[in-house]
Formats: sequence, C-alpha cells, structure tokens
Amino acid sequence: AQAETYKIGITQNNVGVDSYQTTYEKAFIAAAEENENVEAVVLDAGGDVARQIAQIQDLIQQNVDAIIIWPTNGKAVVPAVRKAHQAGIPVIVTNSNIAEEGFDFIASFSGPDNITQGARSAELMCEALDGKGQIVQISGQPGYTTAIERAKGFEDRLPEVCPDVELMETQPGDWNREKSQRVMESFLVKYDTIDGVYAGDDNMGVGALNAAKAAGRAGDIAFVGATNFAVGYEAMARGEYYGSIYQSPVDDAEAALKTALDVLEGKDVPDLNYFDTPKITKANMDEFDKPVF
Amino acid sequence: MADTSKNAFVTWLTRNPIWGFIVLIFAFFSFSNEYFFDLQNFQNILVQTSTIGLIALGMTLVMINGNIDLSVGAVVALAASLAVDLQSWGVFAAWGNWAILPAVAAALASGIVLGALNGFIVWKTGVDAFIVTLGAMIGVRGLVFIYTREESFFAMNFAYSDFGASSVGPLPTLAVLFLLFTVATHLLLSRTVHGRNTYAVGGNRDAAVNAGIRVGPHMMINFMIVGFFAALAGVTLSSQMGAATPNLGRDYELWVITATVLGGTKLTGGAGNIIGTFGGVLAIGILRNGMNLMQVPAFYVLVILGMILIAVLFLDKQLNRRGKQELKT
Amino acid sequence: MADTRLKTIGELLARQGILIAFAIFLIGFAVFSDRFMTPENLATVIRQAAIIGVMAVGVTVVVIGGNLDLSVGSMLSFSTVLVVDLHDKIGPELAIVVMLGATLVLGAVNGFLVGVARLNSLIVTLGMLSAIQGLTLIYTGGKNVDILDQETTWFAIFGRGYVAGIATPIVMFLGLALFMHVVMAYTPFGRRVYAVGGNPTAAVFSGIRRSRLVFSTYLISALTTGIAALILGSRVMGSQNNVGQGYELLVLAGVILGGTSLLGGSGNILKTVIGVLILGFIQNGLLLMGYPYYAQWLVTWVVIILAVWLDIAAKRGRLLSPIA
Amino acid sequence: MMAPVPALRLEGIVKTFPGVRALDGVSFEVLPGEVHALLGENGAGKSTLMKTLAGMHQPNEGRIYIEEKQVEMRTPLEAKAKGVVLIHQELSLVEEMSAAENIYLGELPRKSFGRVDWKTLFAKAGEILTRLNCKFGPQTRVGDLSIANKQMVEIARALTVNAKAVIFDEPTASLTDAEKVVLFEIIRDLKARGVGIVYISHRMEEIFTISDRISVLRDGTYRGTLITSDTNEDEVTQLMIGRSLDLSRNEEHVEFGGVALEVRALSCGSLYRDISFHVRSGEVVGFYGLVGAGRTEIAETLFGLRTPSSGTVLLEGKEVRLSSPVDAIANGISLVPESRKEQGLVLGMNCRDNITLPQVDDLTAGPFVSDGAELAIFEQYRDRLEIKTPSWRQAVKNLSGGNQQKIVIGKWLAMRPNVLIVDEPTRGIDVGSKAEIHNLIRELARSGYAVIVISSEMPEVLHVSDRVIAMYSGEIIREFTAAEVNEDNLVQAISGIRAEKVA
Ligand SMILES: Nc1ncnc2c1ncn2[C@@H]1O[C@H](COP(=O)(O)OP(=O)(O)OP(=O)(O)O)[C@@H](O)[C@H]1O
Ligand SMILES: Nc1ncnc2c1ncn2[C@@H]1O[C@H](COP(=O)(O)OP(=O)(O)OP(=O)(O)O)[C@@H](O)[C@H]1O
Ligand SMILES: [Mg+2]
Ligand SMILES: [Mg+2]
Repeated sequence: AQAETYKIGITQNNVGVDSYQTTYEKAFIAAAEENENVEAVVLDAGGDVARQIAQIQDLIQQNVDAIIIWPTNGKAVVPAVRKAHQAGIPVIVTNSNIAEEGFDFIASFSGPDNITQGARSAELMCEALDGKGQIVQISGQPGYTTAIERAKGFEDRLPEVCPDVELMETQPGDWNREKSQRVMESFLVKYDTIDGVYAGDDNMGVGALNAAKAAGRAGDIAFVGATNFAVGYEAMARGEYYGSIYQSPVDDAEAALKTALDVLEGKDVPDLNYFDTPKITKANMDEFDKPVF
Repeated sequence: MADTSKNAFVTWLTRNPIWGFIVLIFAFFSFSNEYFFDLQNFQNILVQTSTIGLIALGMTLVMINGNIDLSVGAVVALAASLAVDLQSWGVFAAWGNWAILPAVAAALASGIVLGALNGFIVWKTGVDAFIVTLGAMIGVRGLVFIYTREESFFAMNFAYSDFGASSVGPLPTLAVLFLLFTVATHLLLSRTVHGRNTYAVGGNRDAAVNAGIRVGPHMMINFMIVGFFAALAGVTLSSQMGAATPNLGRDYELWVITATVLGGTKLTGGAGNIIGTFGGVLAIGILRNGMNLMQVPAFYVLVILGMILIAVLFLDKQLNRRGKQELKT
Repeated sequence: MADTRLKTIGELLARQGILIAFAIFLIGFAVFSDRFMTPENLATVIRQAAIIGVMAVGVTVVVIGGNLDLSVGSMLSFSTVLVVDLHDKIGPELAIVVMLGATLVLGAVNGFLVGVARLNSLIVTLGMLSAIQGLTLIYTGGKNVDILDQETTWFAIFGRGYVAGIATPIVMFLGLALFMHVVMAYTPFGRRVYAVGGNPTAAVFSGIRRSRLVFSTYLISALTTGIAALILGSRVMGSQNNVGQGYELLVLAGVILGGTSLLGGSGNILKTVIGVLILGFIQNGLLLMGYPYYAQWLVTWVVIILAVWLDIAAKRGRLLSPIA
Repeated sequence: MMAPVPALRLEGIVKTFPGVRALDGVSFEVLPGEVHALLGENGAGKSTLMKTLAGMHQPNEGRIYIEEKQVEMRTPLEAKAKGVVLIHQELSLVEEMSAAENIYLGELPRKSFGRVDWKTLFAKAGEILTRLNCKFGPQTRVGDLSIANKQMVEIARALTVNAKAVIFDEPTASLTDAEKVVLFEIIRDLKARGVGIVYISHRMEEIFTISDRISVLRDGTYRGTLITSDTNEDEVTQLMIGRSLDLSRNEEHVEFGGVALEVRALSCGSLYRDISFHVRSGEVVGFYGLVGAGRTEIAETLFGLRTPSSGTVLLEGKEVRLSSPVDAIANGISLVPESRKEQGLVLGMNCRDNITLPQVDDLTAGPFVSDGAELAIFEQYRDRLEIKTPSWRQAVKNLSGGNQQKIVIGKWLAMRPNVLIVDEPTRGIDVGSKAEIHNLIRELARSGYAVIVISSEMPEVLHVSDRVIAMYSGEIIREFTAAEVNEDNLVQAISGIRAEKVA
C-alpha cells in the first residue's frame, strides 16, 4: 500500500545560538526532504519557553501528525505537551528530555543523555589529573536544562571517581566563548594553582584555553569539555585540550525523525531512546570525524 | 454629517496608523495562509499577545510619565516562579485547588513591591528611571535565581494550567483577562484624576509640580501598576505553561517598549494612549503568529520584524507630516 | 556679581561625583580581595572592559547628539562574525576592510533613518537590532565561525597583542577614548553634536546641518563597534552569531553611569570610560570574591544605582531629589 | 484714614544662587485692590522675588506676611491655598491636555473611584474662559492653541481660586493689542473685588495704564516706590537704570547704499502671497502687523527654513537659492528668531558657546576651537549688550529672560551679517537694554548693513525704522516712509482696511 504523507512539526530550542543546533536543523531538514512521505514544519523557539509553547499551540492548530520538540526547558513545556497529547498528536522529545511529570504525555524521547555526559567528563578529568588536583568549572547558561544536567552529572560523579580532585568554583560561561574567556581570566588571577577546567561545552572550553594560553599557564592545565566542536577537536590534536564528549547533531536529528516515523507507523519504540555519546581524547580521536561545527 | 464622521475616521487613522497596518497584515495573512483566518487561531493570537500586552498596559502609564521600566522581564520570571512554586508548599497541602490563590497573590504582591521599590528609588534619589530599572533588571533576575536555585518549577496541580487553557464562553480566559484589563487601564488613563495627572507629570513636570501634583508618589504608583501587570503577566504565562523557568521573560522589556512606542506613546512622556498600545501589541502578535504559520525561517523572521517596525514608523511619519508648510528643521 | 572663577574644592568635587564613586568601589574591592589591586588584575579588567568601552565611546557621541543606539549589540555580532569568517577566506587585511565597510553601511542605515528620515531612534535601532541579528544568522546559516590558523596570523595583534608592553585592547580603548574626548570637547564638530543634542531646532537655526550631523554620529558608533569587533574577533579567534547579545544595554549602562544624559546635549567621553570601568570592576571584583553569579547580579543592581546617585547628588549638592 | 492692611508683604528677602545674589534684602507690599507694578532691568530679580512669594523658591532670609500674618510658602500649592497665584513668565502648561484640565491642574474635580468629574470641570472652566472672552472651548487641546490663547489659559488659572493676590509676570509679551485690552479688563475686575495685583512688565505704556503704584528693583535691591499718577516715565527710568532715555522716533536722515536684498513676488502656500519689497544697505525696514500676519514666515523663508512656492530672492542684484540656514548664513543673512527658547538657544549650553555657535567653524586654531577667539567674541557682545551673567560658563537657562534674549541677539550680531533680520527682538527686554538694542540696530544700519525689524510693538517699529511695511493676513497692505508713518495710519493699515498700495 502507498504510505501516507506525514506532516511533522518540530520546534527547536534556539537555532542561532550555536552550531550544534544549526547543524541539527540542517540535518533534520535534509532527512525530511529525503523521505518523500514527510512534510516538515520547522520552527525555532529562539530560546524562549513562552514562544515555544505558542509554537506548540500553533502546531496543534495546524493539526500536524506528530510534534517533535527540543525543549527550551524540560519542565515548562510539560503542560503544552499535555495539550498536544490531549489533541491526539504524538509528541517526540529530542535532544534534552522533559521533566518526569510529562513522561505520560510523550510517545518517546530521542537524544543524548546529558547526565551521563557530565559523568563521563568527570571521568575524563580524573584520568587527566591522575586523580588529584584543583579544578574549576565553567557551566552553560544558568537555568537551561542541558547546562544544569551536565553540571550535575559532573559534580555527582567527580567525588565518586576521584575524591582528591577538588572543584574549587563554578561560574557560568553562558555557552559563550568570550564570556568563558573572561571568567577564566579572573580565575587565573584568583587561583595560583589550577590543574583542570571543565567546561559545559567545547566552545567555552576553548575560551578558557585561550585565556590560559595568554597567561602562559595552559601547559599546567587539563581542559575537558563536552559536545566536541571543531575547535576543540583541533586543539585536542595539538595536544592542548585533553578530552571531550562526542555528540553528533546529525545522529541526533536523524534519530528524532526516525523515532517520530516509527511512532506514526505504530512500531514499538522505547520510552528513552538515547543515542551514544562517547568520550573523545587525543588517543581515540581518529575514530571520529572532525565535527562540522 | 456622514462626511464629517468619515473625515474624523480618516484623521483618527492617520493619527493611529498602527490600526491601518493591522488591517493590512490581517488581510495579507488571511489570503496567504489557510490556517490564519480561523477563530481558534485568533484566540491563540490573543492569548499569545496577552503576556506582552498586559505589561505594555502598565508600561504605557510609566512611559507617559516620562519614565521607563526595564525590569519587567525579570519580574515576569519572579512572579511566575512564585506562583508555581508556592502552590505546592506543604502549608497549602490541605487547600486543594485553593492553594493557587495565595501563590498568585504572593506573585502579584512581589511585582507591586518591586515596582514600588523602583518608583521609590526614582522618586527619592532622582536617578533616571532607565538606570534604576536597568539595575533592577539585572538584580531581580538575581533574586529569581536565588529563589529558584536555578530550577524550573512545574505545577503539580493541573488545575493551574487548565485555568490557563480554560475559556469563558467562546473566548479563552486569558484573552478575556487581557481585554478586561485593557479596558480598565484605558478608563484609568482617560477618566480618572490619576490618569490625567499621568499626562501632566510626563508632559510638563514643572507645570505639574507648580500645580501641586505630588510627582514622586504619583510616579511610584505607576511603577507599582507596571509591576503588578508584569507580575500578572508572569502568572498568566506560567498558567499557560503550567510551569515557570528562571529565564522566563528575557528580552520582554524590549518587545514591550517596542509595542508601546509603535502604539504612539512617546518616550519623552506626555503622550500616548491604551488603544494605541493595544494596537501595537496586536500588530506584533499577528506578525509573529502569521510568520509562524507561514513557516518563515527564524532568521528571516528577525529581519522582517525589524524592517516592519521601521516601516510602520516611517508610515506614521509620512501620514502625520504637515506637508510643505512645515518648517525645515 | 560674585566671581565664580574661584572654584571651591567642594564645587570641583561636585563635578566629579562619579570619580568619587569609582574610588569608593575600588577601595571596597581592594579591602575584600587581596588579588584585586594587583597590576595584573587591573590590566585584565581594563582589557576585558575594552570591547564594551570602545563601543561606549561611539554610543556616547550618539547619545550626546540626542539619540539612542541599541543596535550596537547585534552589530557587534555581525561585524565579529564577518571579520572572523572572512579572515581565512580573503586574508586579514581585506577582511578588516570589508568588515569595517559593511559595519559602516549598517551605521549609515541607522543614520539615514534617524538623521534624515527623522524616525524615533529607539525604535529604529531596536528594529535594526532584530534585523542585523537575522542578517548575521542568514550569513552564517547559524554556524560558529573560527579562525583556523590562530598562532601565526597578525590579526592576533588586536585582541592578544601588546603595544609597548601594554595590551593592545587597552591601548585601543584608552587611545580611542582620548581621541574622541578631544574631538567632542575641543572641535567644532563636537560642539555641534552638543548643540544638536541640546536643542535640535535651535541648532538648525544656527546653521548646523542637523541631518548630516546625526548621520555622522551613527557612523561613529558603527565604526567603534567595528573596532570592538576587531578586538573581540582577535581575542576569541572565533565567533558565535550572538556574541554581542545584550551588549547594547551594558554599553548604555556604561554611558549613563558616566553621567551622559539620555535627553542629549550633555555628557563626557572620559566619564564614559569611568562608567565602563566601574561595570568591569564590579564584575571582576565580585568574581574574585567568589560570589555566585546571582549574587553578582544583586550587587550590580545596588552599585549601578548608587554610582549614579552619588554622581547626581554631588552635582545638586543634596542627597535626596527635590521631587515632591 | 487708617492705612489698609497689605494683602501681601515681603520683608528683607535674600535669595542667592550659586555665584549670584539675586535678591539682597528686598521688601515689598501689595494692598488689597491695588495694581502694584514691579519694574527693573533684566536680571534685577523680579521673577525671583515673585517665585519666592509663590513657593517656588525658598528665600535664604526674610519673611512673608499675608494680611500681616507671617507665613511660609514651601510649595506652589501651599501658596495657592493661601491665596497667592503666580502667572508665569514662561508658560507652564501641559500641551497634551485640554484647556480645562490645565486650568484645574492638580485640583481636578473628582467623582467616586477617583474619576474626573468632567461635567463640573468643563462647566467651571467654560465659565472662566467666557469671562476672559476666550474664543475657544474648555475641551480644546492646549497644544493646538496659539501662544496668546495659551497665555489666557494661564491667566484663567488665577481665577479658579479666591485669590488675595495675583502676580502677573510679563503677561503681555505675546498678546495682541485686542487681547491686551481683555486682560486689562480682567485685572480691573479683580481689583474691584479687592484682590491685590502685582504686575511685571517692561512696557511703560502698560504700566502707566494699569498700575496704581510702581516699585523698582535694581541688581537685587529695592530702589523705591512711586505713585503712578504722581510720576512719569522718565523718573521711573531714572530709578531703574540710573539715567534717562531718548525714546523719540527715528528722524535722522541717512544716505542709503544700493539694494542689498530684494524679494520679488514671493509666495508660500497659504502663509503669505505675492510679497515684494527691497532693503538697501544702511536702511532699516520695519514689518508691522498682527500676530499671524505672515512676517515670521517670510523671515524664515529668507533664512532658508521654508521653501517658497514661487518668487525670487536677490542679494545685491544676484538671484540666490536659500534652501537652508547654511545657505542663508553663507550669503550673509542672520535671523534673530521669534522664539528664543525653541529656536534661539541651546538652554543647557553655556553663554559663550551659544553666542559663537553659528561661527564655531571659523573660530579655530588648527582643528580645535580657539578658546581665546571665542572668549573675545563673548566678551565683546557681553559688554556691548550689557548681558548680566556671573561668568561665560553659566548655562543660559539660568539667565533671566531678557538676558537670554540678549544672548540670541549677540549671537547673530557676532556674525556681522549683510542682512540682519530680527523677529520680535526686544520681547521681554527692559527699557534700558531695549533702547540699547534699538541704537545698535541703527548703528549697524549706518555702518552699511540692511536690517529688517519685525515687531508687534508699534513704538519699536516707529522708533527704529526708515521705512515701514504693514502686513495683514499674508499680504503687504502698504508701505510707509519714516516721514509718512504714524500710529493712526499704521493701525488703519493693519486692521485689514485695504488702503491704496503705495509702491
Ligand atoms: N517639508 C519638510 N518637512 C519635513 N522635513 C523636511 C522637509 N523638508 C526637508 N526636510 C528634512 O529636513 C532636512 C533639512 O535639515 P538640514 O537643514 O540639517 O539639512 P541637511 O539635510 O543636513 O542638508 P544637506 O543634505 O544638504 O547636508 C532635510 O534633509 C529633510 O530630511
Ligand atoms: N535657577 C537659577 N540659577 C541660577 N541663577 C538664577 C536662577 N534663576 C535666576 N537666576 C539669576 O538671578 C537673577 C535674577 O533673575 P530674574 O529671573 O529674577 O530676573 P528678572 O528681573 O525677572 O529679569 P527679566 O526681566 O529678564 O525677566 C539673574 O541674574 C539670574 O541669572
Ligand atoms: Mg523675569
Ligand atoms: Mg511672528
């Protein structure tokens, strides 16, 4: 039988803010275009929860077949998701999950596990410092799920794997390389010994690296990030950057679309559809393509 | 007679070009998008604009006063967090749905108190409202993060978000609330002594002082009003979402000011009205909704919105220029 | 008539309220953190403040001329992205020229709309804020841009280099501020900007080409934003599409902290420098003291208001405002 | 006969501003039912004294009595409550509000819920406006009113309370003769009801028409009080400025040069039509007419601020295009504009910079403005026009009204123009300076400038002009030589009675 055409709406978190999201969007559109049974409605919430909720309303209004949502905030979107659920539209959450309270209303989650990512970064840090040292953390923008989860995963795991590594201070770098560079400059003034820096993503990590290099202290410090960026990958190749977490936006986007189609076609899908985000260091970087962002 | 009423209408329209513009984009979206012209969608537009709209009502008063309030976005976040979090407190456990009431009351009170604080500082120190509220914009956001410990809150009680999604007759409750407050603020501004004094204080502060109007307390009241509206917007927004996040309301101040100025309120004070502000809010709401429905890519939405803002202003200027007899200054 | 040439010390101090506020903050931080007053830290703060500072120099001119420029934040994003992206494609020299040219074009659009078409500067520049942000995203498709060869490019001089032992951003910031101060305080052009900001109608009646003048103030703020983009791009060696987001308000805060009136017609570039530095030192000082970010925000709230309050209280000679 | 209790009495008032001792122990009283004129040069302290009375300034020393009871006036409202109303020299109105609201500003009648009682408001305001013979209704937006009508709204305010004393600070500066008549009726009416009136003006003829007594201030000190019926202009002037003035009309004969400015069939929409005239160098041409006759608009056109719909302008025989003030200035035209606050001054700027503003480009040493050159110009015109200011650094907004006007005049004289146009040049200027300005205008003319004087004051026009052009409603009605012109035919010409056009 001829497969019917599905109209799938997606509301993304904040496309302009970083390359990951942009690449994700491109990959999603490409995947949707490749599949002639899919008509995609691609929206961007611009980081604003309220706008995302309005977009969900608009999508319900348009009576799409399925909604994919990249939550700007895991808790705040729950009622809107519930509304879509009540309207009989299956909701697939992508990239970062919504709060537990909303699990009843979604068909599936597809994406990376940020808590695990944070934990893996802690393990990397541990490795890099041989289990002993003083470190600082530069976290993502306060109040955003990814930032919170990665920090939590890192902070919970660190004392488990190496109790002798001391996290001295955490300040937000707002996913912004320049801001992170500024924060690191102040850290460098403040602390005579810094053995490691954990940054919520490589973009910020490279900012911290910039600051340390300018102060001539980069050699003493191990940099660990997350979401491996091209600049992080290169710095790793040069041996300036210890490690990161490899996460491909293309995998992320394709997994989301596939999950949505599986749901629409009535296949059985797991509630939590994590795709793997492995550790990447100089030692194993050859196994990975250089990120395109 | 008919002729003069028609002329009066034309004059009114040239003085409030925003309404002409609304008709224009309304027609445009109705013809170019199948989902736009639909009662449900109109309700969506009203609900979606109600957040910015409520704040803009208060902002109109403050701006007519010759002041400005940049802290509204942060107040939205604070009030939303309070409203959502407090209703789940243990002390209200036995209250059932009624727990929403003290939570909302506390949220609204926080807005009024912060407004009073802004107003009091402006009054007593004489520091420009721009600086006072710019400080508050940063500081109140700090309060939000302290209170929420960076967490988002989620209303366990779906009655709260059901209220946000409920209807009064054919209209969504939030839209009705917005319309009611629009009318109330319009009456306040045009019919009451306080409202009239708002124009006096902004139009000519010396004259107001000389006439014995107590400018300081007067301005403080208007700051409290905008604080109240920002808090109310936080409450309605959080009831739409059934949740609150500490980053809620970022950039709102800019959009509120934009809508208010589009509606004809002068930054220098002394001029403006609620009907115009309502138009300004609606214009932005329709544009956003229409472009969403038409799936204009996000990047282009920014460019188009920016250009349209300027175009409306340009139109206004063209319509209201007195022609050749104007002095070339 | 009394001779006012005999200025009392009190009067002199009254004019410099903001300096007093500045000194108080510096002393306060020095007491609480022993790292604060080190030359190393002071240099770091000024270097960090340079980006906002350079922009604030230009925006001060716009504000003295009686207008606002809120578009500088997204203009900074645009210019940084452009110069960084072009750096690897056409080489640093051409990239800089193209970037400055494009930035000036944006400034000219602002200038035309506000100066010649006489549209409300707040809305025009808010509109431009949005439009330029979109433009940047369209240009990059939303991707970050990076300079690959960070180690050898001479472009590093703007953000990372040193001139006679002083960090280039500091030299550029203070040099530009000094230059602009001289222009505003001692040249006919500066005088005309004050006149147009103070009373545009009277300025036209005095034979000043108001449209052209306002236009040129926007060119200046675009130029300084372009220069800030050089520093930023070179410092980071890469750029996101939203690097400048929110800078417009920080820049304006610095300008107003420096005592420039939003009504136009008054203001002082050197005091803008102080205003910007106060903001920079607050951030840095609180970070050194180890406050969490939200506490920093609270303190910023208090300090901004206190600084301006001190400044105007000194000017009017009494603490509380005379508003009834 | 027992001396009546003064409605108002001031004793030993001292008021200082930074660098200025504006009032130095002034005493002053007003009896009920008297019109007490207050005279003095610009900056003598008249407005300051009255503001002290009305609660807008707090005196450093001195006492205020109302009906011999000592009072304090902490705010304008308190003063009003105690029966003292000040009608400001500078308009103090809210443009966006209706006339009625402005009249009752701060005391709008209320209904329940803080609502404005519009009916009462409009009724009461309407009544007062009718009493003032005003042609506009209480609902008119003040921004839409002419300056004269705005003044009437100010005056109407005084009639809302049961005032014991009403102070008029230069109320007639922008009124037409007809409006002036109405104002005087109001003053007589108030007087008849036992209200004490303080009347400040620089126009002698008004003082002698309306006042009962005259007090004189000079440099912030009290100089004495005269009974109006027992004195004359000369004596008052003596007291004010320490010398007497020659206020005769212009009868000297000068040889004029060639035609400096010629205007041919100039029209500008509905503002004025078919205007032709010429001015020779060395000649002063007066433009007389009612407010709204189109004189200012002609001046603005000549200064490049308006685009004429047809007609030509020739300077020294050559046709010129004047499309902006820049052009006009380059062609040697100066305009002292009608409204000093809006058009003439940058109020927040200091005195020196205001004066040098149009020529700041030429006062340079290298790329910089030359301090010395600027100061030299400032000092030259400060001395020549006797501008009273504590220093060149003083912001012009802190100068007295008359001194502000002198700054504007100084600014344009300093341009050494070929054609000088002055629009209402002596509005708010004291008699001494007025004479000085008149002399200056004549002196300038004699040294070869062509001068156009636009004025609504007949004595001024008669005094300075070699030729008078009378305008009515956008057209030139008649031209007079100095020999022909007199008050009667001038009045006749501008009242719209079409007289034979004299070429
Ligand atoms: N009838 C009019 N109504 C409103 N604005 C006008 C009118 N005529 C001209 N203008 C505006 O006023 C400006 C005149 O301003 P100004 O005198 O400062 O000249 P300018 O434009 O700077 O001169 P130039 O372009 O030659 O340098 C014109 O540029 C135009 O934008
Ligand atoms: N706010 C002020 N700050 C400083 N000086 C002031 C202020 N107000 C008035 N003065 C000064 O006080 C003196 C008296 O001014 P005032 O306005 O009383 O004069 P006036 O007699 O009303 O003059 P005019 O006839 O020109 O109106 C002037 O020298 C003026 O410069
Ligand atoms: Mg006076
Ligand atoms: Mg006139």
